[in-house]
Parts: sequence; structure tokens; C-alpha cells
Amino acid sequence: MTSVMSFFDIMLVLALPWLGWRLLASPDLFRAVVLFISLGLLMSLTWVRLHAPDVALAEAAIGAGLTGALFLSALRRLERMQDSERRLDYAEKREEERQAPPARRRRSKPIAYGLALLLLVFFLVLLGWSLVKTSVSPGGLGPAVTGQMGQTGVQSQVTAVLLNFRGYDTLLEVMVLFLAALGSWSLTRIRQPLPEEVAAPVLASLVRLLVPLMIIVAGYLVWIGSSRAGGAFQGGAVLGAAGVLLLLADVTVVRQIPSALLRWALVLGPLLFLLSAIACMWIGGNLLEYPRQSAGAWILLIESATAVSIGVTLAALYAGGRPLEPSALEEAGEVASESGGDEGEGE
Amino acid sequence: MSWLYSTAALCLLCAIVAGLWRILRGPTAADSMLAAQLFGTCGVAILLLLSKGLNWVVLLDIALVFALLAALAAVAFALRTWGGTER
Amino acid sequence: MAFLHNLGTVCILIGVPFFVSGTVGLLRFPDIYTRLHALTKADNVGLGFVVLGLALQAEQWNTVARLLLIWLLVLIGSSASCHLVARAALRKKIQPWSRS
Amino acid sequence: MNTIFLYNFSGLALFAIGLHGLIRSSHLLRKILAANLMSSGVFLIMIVGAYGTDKGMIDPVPHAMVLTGIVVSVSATAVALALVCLVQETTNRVLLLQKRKKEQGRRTDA
Repeated sequence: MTSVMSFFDIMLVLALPWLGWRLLASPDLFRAVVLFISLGLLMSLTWVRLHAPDVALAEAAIGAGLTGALFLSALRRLERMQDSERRLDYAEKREEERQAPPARRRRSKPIAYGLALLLLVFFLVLLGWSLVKTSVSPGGLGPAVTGQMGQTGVQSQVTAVLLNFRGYDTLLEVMVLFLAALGSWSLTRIRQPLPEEVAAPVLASLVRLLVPLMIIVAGYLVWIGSSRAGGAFQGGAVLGAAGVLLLLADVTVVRQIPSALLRWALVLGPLLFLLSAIACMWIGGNLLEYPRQSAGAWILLIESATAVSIGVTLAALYAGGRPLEPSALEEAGEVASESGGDEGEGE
Repeated sequence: MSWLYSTAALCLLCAIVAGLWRILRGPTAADSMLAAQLFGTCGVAILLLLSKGLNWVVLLDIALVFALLAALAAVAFALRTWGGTER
Repeated sequence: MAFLHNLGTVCILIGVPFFVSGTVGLLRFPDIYTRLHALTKADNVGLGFVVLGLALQAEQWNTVARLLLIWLLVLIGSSASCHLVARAALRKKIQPWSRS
Repeated sequence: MNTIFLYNFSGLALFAIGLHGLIRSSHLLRKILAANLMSSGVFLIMIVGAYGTDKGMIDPVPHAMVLTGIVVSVSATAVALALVCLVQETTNRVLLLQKRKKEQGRRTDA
């Protein structure tokens, strides 16, 4: 077993950087994105190998699913905005050739490139040195966490760290997500969805089957998070994937969600988290110091609300812009398909 | 008997790494996407085998999430990147 | 019990070659439609045999149910997405390969 | 133990490749990919640090940090992608500014 597993290790160790290298070296952007998706998959296997099931769950949902969908849609949007005759494949290469004749490029580059390479090597040496020099006490903070587990109200160590010991970190992190959604909403609006093409019946039934299952699994992950791998982030990521699937299928129900509801769902998690943090102070502890007896319930409540918000945030980030008011445009749905970026067509 | 699971998992990992070649080569974009799709399934199988081999139930949850989301990227590709309106 | 266990081992040993042949098919077949064909064999049959083998060896019904659920999900997801990819390929007027 | 230590170098290599790509590539989308690679490398090193101790004793704190890191990086990626789309929409190009000057120069020539 062990010798076979070390083959497994070596395979992964070699495949990851190679994949990264090919990804950045490939002339075709689309291929780079697909390689990136496979990299996410291999990363997830790596997390499993390194005994980090929580991280593997999150990576499985985000790295292998959501990020890929994000990049693929962005690629399409970028491509649609470019000249119509230019193809996706090698678009970038041609652009580069068009903009700078190779001879001139060669002349101007070497010095800057050499400097950058030097900096890179310097960084690497520094990093490798610090990696070797850093001494980790055996178990790290593991024993400390194990010692205090009785007070947290949960059985999963990672969840205890996330929501109890370092609750303020997670609070701020949820705020970061919220900010990201705000940023994306203030940047762009979702534009008119594409003119409807012939709908794929298979897609509709796929959505009908998968989306409820995804929601159930998300709930399961949040629930199981108190005792095993799982939790708000993983549940939220799966929920976000369900949202993305709905957006992809362009389901009419999604378009009709009132904007206010969406906004409240976005705010729900951060707000509840913040309120409960303050409530803890009011009850008579420090910030985020839950009462001992009911700590588990507090955590579950916060986690459920956060999972909903994370899911909605991820879906909104995928939609990539502020939803239109339903009154403003009767046709354009509010979480209408991202493929809005096609004014090239309208103009 | 646990060598069975780890060896099988190793074979599947080899299959993934070999399949990377198709992504790099694939004449059309869809070929690369298909390879990624195959990786998803291989990943599920690896996780299932490891969960038995290491006797670790959590891996079944991860495999479940994999299986749920495997279709997402391919659907996004077929509808957004490649399909959709004519180009 | 030992019989079931051995049967499960055989199933896993049958299943893994399907994955390998799926990859080989992906690498060797001439066009996208034939590659789709190879891919679905790995998805359905390969994973099916692995799941069957593991289910035969499982100690609890709970695990069996989960394994089956995972297999069903992969079946649904892969068949739907392969259909969509093939549809998109046909729309783009990619001609199926023919020996000529 | 030793094979586990190898993952460190994998993480380092990912980080380096990502950094190189961030500097070298001119397409904004590729820069985002490179930044993602860098973050993957950092996560890998952190998780290996959590593992590289006794068997069975695993430090949950880096796991929690990486977990939040993954979610933050995906949201950052999404915002960055929105920004790239906006850049292209307004300037009609996705390559870096440096090249734009050259092109403009040539355009005036032509």
C-alpha cells in the first residue's frame, strides 16, 4: 500500500507543476482554461491525499466546478466582443502578432525579461530557504485545538476553528465575499440576455433533476459540518453551483426573482453573523464568544445563513453584474444570463 | 487486500495524466472539454476506491460533490463558450 | 461473505480497464463523436463496475446507497453534458468521421 | 514522510510558474489564471505544513485558513474577470497597455 501510494504521490507532485506550466504556455486561451479545470481536479485529489477533506470538498465544488464555469463564460464574453471574424483559437496569438512585429519585440524584451527572471529566482530562493528554515512544532496548533474542543459545541475541528476559535476571521471573510459581490454589481449591469435559441430539452430535465439534489446536498454538508468535513463554505459552494446551473439554463423562474429578495439573501449571512457576534457581547462575553451550552446551535444558525449568502453571492458573481429591475425591463431577467456582454451584436 | 484499491487508483490517475495529452492536442475545443469530463469521472472513481482502501467515509461525500458538479463545466462550455448563437 | 468480497474484487478489476480504454479511445479515435463514444463507456460501464465491486464489498447498506447515488449522478451528468456537447458540435457543422 | 515533503516543492514550483506567468503573459485573462496558480501553490504549501507532523495528528488551523482562502480567491477571480470584461468593453483590447502604445503608433503611421 505505502509503496503504491508513494507512486501516487510522485505522479501528483510531477503532474501539478507540469499542468501549471502547460496551462500558461498554451497559445490557446480556451485550452488553458480547460487545463485549469483539470488542475482543480488534481488539486482536490491532492487535498485528499494530504488528509484535508474539508479543503478537498471546497476545491471539488469550487475548483473543479464553479471556477471553470466562470472562466468559460468570461472567455465567451471576451471573444464575442472581439471582431467577429477572429476565431477563439489563437486569437491572442494573432493579436500579439498584429500589435508588435516579432523583430521589434525581441529587441525590447530581453533586459526586462532577464530582470524579471532574476527577481523570480531571488524570490524562489528566499521562499525555499524559509520553507526549509521554518520549524513547525509537532502537530502545530493541533493539540491546542484538541484540548479545547469540548467547549466549542461541535465535533469537527476545522469547523471549530472556523466558527469558534477564529470566528472573527470568518466574519471578515464573509464580509470580503459580500464586498466582492458589491464590487461586481457596481462595475457592470447584466445586459439583455441572448435572443432565445432552440431550448435544449435535455438541459431542462438535467436542471430539474440536479438542482434540487444540489440544494439537498448543500443542506447536508452544512448539517454534517459540525461533526465531519463540510460546513458553510462547502454548502454555499454547492448552492452557488446550483445557482449557476439555473443561470446557464436560463430558467424563467430565476428571472422573476424580485431584486429585493436577492439583495436580502446576499445580506442575510453577513448580517446574521454580525448581529450574533454583537449579541454575544450583549449576553455577556466577548465578541463572538458564544454561550457554552448553546454554542452548537449558534454555530449551526450562523452557518446556515452564511451558506445561503455564499451560494447567492457566488451565483451573483457568476451572473457578473447588477440585476436589472424587473420593472425597468420586462424581458431582461434580473439574474439573466451572463452572456450579456454582447453589445457588439446590438450595435 | 488493500493494494487492490491503491493500484486501481494509481491506474486511474495514470489514465488522467495520459488524457492530458488530448487536452493539449485536441483539434477542436470540444475534444479538450471531453477529456476534462473524463477526468471528472476518473476522479470520482479514484475517490471511491480510496475511500474503501483508506476506510475513510468522508471521501464518499467528496465524490458525491464531484459527481454533482461534474456536468457543470461541460454544460457551461456547451451552452456558453461553444454553443449558443452562431458565430 | 468471502465470496461476495472476491466477486467485488473481480468487478473492480473489470472496471478499471474500461477507464483505461476510455482514455485510449479519447487519444486514438479520429473525431469528436467517436471520442464521445469512448468517453461514455468509461463513464457508465467503468464506473458502474467499480461501484458494483465496492458495493459488494461494503459493510453497510448506507454505503451501498451512497455509491449507487453517486453512480446515478455521474450517469445523469455525463449523458446530459455529452449530449449537449454533441449537439453543439453538430450545430457547428462538424462532420462525423467516415472511412474514406 | 519524504514523499509528503515533495509536495512542498510542487507547491513552490506552482507558485513560481504562476509568478512567471503573471509577469510574462500579456493577456489579462492569463494573468488571472497565473494568480490562481500562485494561490494554489501557497495553499499546497500550507496544507503540507499541516500534514508534515505525526501520523493522525493534523493541524486544523491551516485547513481552515486554506478553506477561506479558496472561497476568497474564487470571488476575487470573479471580480477580476468582470474587470477584464469591462476593460475590453471600454478599450476594445485585453492585452496590456504597454502594447497599446505601439499599436497606436502604428495606427498613426498607417
